[in-house]
Amino acid sequence: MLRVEGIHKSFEDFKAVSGSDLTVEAGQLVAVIGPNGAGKTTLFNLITGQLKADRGEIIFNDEDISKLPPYEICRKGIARSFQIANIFPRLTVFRNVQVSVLSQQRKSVKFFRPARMLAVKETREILENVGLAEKADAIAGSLAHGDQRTLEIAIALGNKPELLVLDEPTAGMSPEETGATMELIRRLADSQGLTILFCEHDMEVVFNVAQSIMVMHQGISIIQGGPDEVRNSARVQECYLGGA
Amino acid sequence: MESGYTITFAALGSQFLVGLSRAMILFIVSSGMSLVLGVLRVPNVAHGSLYMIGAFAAFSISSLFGGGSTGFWLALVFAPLVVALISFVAERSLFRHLYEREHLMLLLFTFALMLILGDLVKMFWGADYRSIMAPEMFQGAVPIFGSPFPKYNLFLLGVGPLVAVLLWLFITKTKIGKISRAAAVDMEMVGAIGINVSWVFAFAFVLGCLLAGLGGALVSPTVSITLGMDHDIIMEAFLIVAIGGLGNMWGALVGSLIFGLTQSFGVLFWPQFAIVFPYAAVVIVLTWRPKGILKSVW
Amino acid sequence: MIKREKMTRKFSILGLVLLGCLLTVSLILLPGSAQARNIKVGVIDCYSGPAAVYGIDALNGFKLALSEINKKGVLGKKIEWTKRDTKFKVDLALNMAKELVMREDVDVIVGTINSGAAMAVSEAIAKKEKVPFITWISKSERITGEKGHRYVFSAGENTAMAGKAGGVALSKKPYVKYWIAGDDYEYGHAIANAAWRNLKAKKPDVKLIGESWWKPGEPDLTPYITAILAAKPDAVIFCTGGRSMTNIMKAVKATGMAKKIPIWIHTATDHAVLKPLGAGAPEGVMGTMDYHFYYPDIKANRDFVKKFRAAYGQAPGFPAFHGYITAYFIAEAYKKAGSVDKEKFVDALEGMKIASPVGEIEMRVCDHQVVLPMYLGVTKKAVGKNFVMSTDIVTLTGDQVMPTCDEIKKARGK
Amino acid sequence: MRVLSKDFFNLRSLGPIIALLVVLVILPSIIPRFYIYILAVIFMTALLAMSLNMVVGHGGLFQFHHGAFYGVGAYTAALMLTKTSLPMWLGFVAGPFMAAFVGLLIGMFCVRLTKLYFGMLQISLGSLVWAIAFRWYSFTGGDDGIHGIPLPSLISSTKGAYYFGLILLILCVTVIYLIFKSPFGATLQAIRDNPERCEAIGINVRRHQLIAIVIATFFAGVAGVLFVVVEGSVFPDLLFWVFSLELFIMCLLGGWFTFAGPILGAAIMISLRTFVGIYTEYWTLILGIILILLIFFLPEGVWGYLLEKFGFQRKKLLEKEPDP
Repeated sequence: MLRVEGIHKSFEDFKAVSGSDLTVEAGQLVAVIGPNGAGKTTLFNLITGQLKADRGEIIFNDEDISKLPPYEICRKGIARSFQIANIFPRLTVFRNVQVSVLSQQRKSVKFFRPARMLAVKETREILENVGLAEKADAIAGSLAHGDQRTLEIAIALGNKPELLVLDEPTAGMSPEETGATMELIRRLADSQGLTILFCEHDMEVVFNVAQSIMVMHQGISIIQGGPDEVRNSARVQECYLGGA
Repeated sequence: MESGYTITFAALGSQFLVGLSRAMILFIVSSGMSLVLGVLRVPNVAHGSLYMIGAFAAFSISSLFGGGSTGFWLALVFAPLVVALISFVAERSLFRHLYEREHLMLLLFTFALMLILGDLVKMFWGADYRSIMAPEMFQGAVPIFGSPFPKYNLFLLGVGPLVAVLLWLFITKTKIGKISRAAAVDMEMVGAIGINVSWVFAFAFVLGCLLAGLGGALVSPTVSITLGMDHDIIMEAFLIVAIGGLGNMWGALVGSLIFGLTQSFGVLFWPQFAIVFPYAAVVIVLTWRPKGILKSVW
Repeated sequence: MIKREKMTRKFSILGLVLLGCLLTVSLILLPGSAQARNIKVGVIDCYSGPAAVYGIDALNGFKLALSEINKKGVLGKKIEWTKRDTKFKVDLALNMAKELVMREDVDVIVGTINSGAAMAVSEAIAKKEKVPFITWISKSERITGEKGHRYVFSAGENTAMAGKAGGVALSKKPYVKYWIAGDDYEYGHAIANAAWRNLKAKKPDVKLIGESWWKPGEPDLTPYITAILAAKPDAVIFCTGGRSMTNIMKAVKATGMAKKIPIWIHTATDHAVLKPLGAGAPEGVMGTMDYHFYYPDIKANRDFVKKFRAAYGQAPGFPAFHGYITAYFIAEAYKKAGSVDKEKFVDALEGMKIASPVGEIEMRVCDHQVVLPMYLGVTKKAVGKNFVMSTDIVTLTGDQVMPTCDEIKKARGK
Repeated sequence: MRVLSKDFFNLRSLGPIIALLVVLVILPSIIPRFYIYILAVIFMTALLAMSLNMVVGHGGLFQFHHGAFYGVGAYTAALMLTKTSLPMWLGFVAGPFMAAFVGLLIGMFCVRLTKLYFGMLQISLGSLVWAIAFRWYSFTGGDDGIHGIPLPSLISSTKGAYYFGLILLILCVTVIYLIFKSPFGATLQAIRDNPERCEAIGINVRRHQLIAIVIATFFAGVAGVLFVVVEGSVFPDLLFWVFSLELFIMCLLGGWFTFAGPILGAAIMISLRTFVGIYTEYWTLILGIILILLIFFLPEGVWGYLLEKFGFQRKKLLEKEPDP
């Protein structure tokens, strides 16, 4: 479904990503792991178009998307969440998700229909799915951190993506919250048949959930394979587990 | 128009120098604005008013000492300090309570400050035109490239780089300077390492305003000191920091040079359209580089 | 924390209440229709920003005259005045003038240095509401020229007069290659056009080799001067006013331009410009002026200056003179009209002649423009004083510098 | 009509609005003429501030030179009325469309930029438009402007202008409200809060912003036409950046995250400068002091405060700053 080949990105003198490969098959739950500064977030930003690659290819459903702006990529079927809570703080929780659903239904540039009558059913469904239905009328900026992260995922779900890209969905969460979030992710993958690509630095979490794991180190992808394969890889032990 | 003259190389040289000396004043004023923009992240609309106060204070101080050379030098030292004091009072008494607020509230505050200072200047100094004379040694002109070049502008050509160097030393060598530079890049980090952010803000604000006052004092021998000076300079300063890169001190220098030189060469080649030069320069620069010429923190 | 919030709320309620009170009070305070009311003059002018110096001076002249007039009274009444600050903005001038007419119910409006505002008030209020409007220091020739009408008068000089004075004066000089430079707004262009038109008519071989126009209030004019010097014209006409005037004088002095090239600037000999410059003003600049406190040296002027100094502690500038004569025009017109009636006032003011500090002056019937002489002089350091003043003054009489009534008719016919 | 159904309007809040409208309709027969005129000026300024707030408060754009579009609308109408013999209404229609067209041109340059850069580029481009009005004497009348624009007395008399302004204001505010509540408006507010996130959910942010600018400038043009009707004059001050800054302040003052705030902000600014100006020439000083009091005590603007105070809105409008 998604294939990243030999992608490079540098900021001035700093090589953030220098030759990374990644493959995501439909229906898979794929994790990218690596220490801080390994280039995970940069890689994700390249995939979803926030950053433009210096060279390399990003093929999604047999189409090169590496030159497209983020909103085009989203319309191709890739939705994402961000590492820091990236929501619409002054809007209600309901509206946060609704805006995304409206965008997916290509109704963003409608003028003379009241927004509150549109996309209501879909939005409610998503909110119930992620467990935020009770807080639908709260102002998003006033939510607790964990809820904001969940809302992030809900916004991404509003796009009805084929591929959901989650950038450290559990960053800054307590262990309980982390557990709940990972549970949510697994449930989404199972129940809706979503393909999910996420990154994480908590090893335990990843090995329990992911079907395929890619390991990054200093901007380079070292290996991609099943949990066992990765766990037993000497190179991974050397530059990641050993170092950590 | 029956055109009957040619532009000589000497004329180009002399326009270059005149433009350069204009750029120096612009740099001093806009570097102050840039500092406030970088650290406090707020466009200080009252910056022009402080520039005006600098000029009026220079007039008062200079006439207090008889208006001669001594008066001028004392004015150059004390007028910026008067401005710094005013801004310090405004910052500590009112402005600092707003740092936690929505950012545009800071803009609204500086706007209110501009309204208040404008009227206070009128109350205090009246509406008459004021003027101070350059000290004896800088009066008159010297011939450069065959045309007369005012000596005072030569003095400005010296002062500008001096201020630039002092600012550079200050910001790279002193502790508070380093902190404020770091604050311009990442305020949270500065707060996290246990530095009182509020005082960093106060420092940057006062230093920025002091530069405005210095600009006002320096410009006073070449213009009439009058109400409305604030409006004249403020938009120019804004545009300069925008094209140079918001919050970047050297951007202010680059922007000032662009402004000063477009102006002086513009009036040589298209003297009828001087009124649009600054705006046209901004449109061209920002279309070419949407985030200003130098790296910006915005 | 809670306490502070309470405080904040208290204060905010207080603030709102105060704001509400302010608005209500100002709404309720409708002007009482005084029985046997006085004659009311509404003054709109600029009392903020760079032009305030002129607005305040004009008002001082006006007040001085009223204090003299009110000693005896007019038609058994006094002349009252109330002023509004336009901040040099046309929309505010319109607001304020309408307020004066509709709310204060004034009998006459006077004022404004801002020509744009004067024209807006002339068209939108004087003409429409049929209220006499006398401009005292706005200098656009269009006010009483092509845009003139029954209810607008000018007690000041205008750009046509100034330009003609300059053109006539320069035509007697041997210069051929000219450069024109000035403030890039109506006033500058109007003077330039009038001066050039008259100069070219009197002396067809003159050549204009270039023009420069700067933003009004441009602080540093040195680049313009050096650029002009590079073009080497025989003479330069600067068309500038207000604070740019001071700036240009400083730049002229700093570059030593006056010693190299002859310069004519209207109002270069204005004391409001020369006084702050002190001894730093350039010498040898030709200038025209409609009033000097030291010229004409006749008793009427000396008396006026003496009274003005006694009242305000400084010599009157040209705006004070215009404010002063405006008040006398108003008083005399009401005396002649015999009642406080707007139409009769207009009829009375047409062709009115009054004595003034510069001798007898007349409000011309055909265009409602006051006939004033112009004084051409050269700046020179005054003996025993620390400022520069106009010397070698030549008086150009009103009919020499004013457009003829036929020309006015032609302009209005368009 | 589905559009005007209760989907859009909260029936409970319609009551006070209708009461207010009734008062506004009968007011001119009770109050003196000057107050009718000032109310007409307030209507016009309120409409202008509303249109600005569409992009500032709802769109999060630093629209620093809104006055330019207002001026373009006013000048277009004025020039068509004085220089051509085309029917009057054509000039009135052309004003807003011309303003929107200039808005589109300037907007295309500006939306590539963000925040203050956006504002600075707009000021520069707008000032070029100002320079045209200021310099082109033969066409625009230069800095003197155009005065005494001929208008039928049905709309140019004080009362006529009042009702004309009131009708336009009601119409435009209704349309702006519909847009505010529409998916377009919702998306625009989302862009204000977080443009980056919007890109990531498939919204073409720049195009959306550009559309918003065009709509807002169209309404600025309507306000410009209204200015011609109320004052019978146009002059370059309208396009100068100082006026635009004042407009911006009106939005902040009234409450820029609220819908009706700018109306209140405009009313306060106009009343202050008119009625305080009667008593003192230092009214800008007083305005400044009042602004500071408001900043300290009514941080969400006057309307925002009223909303909160009287419980129309249960939650604080603003809990936290958006991430930069």
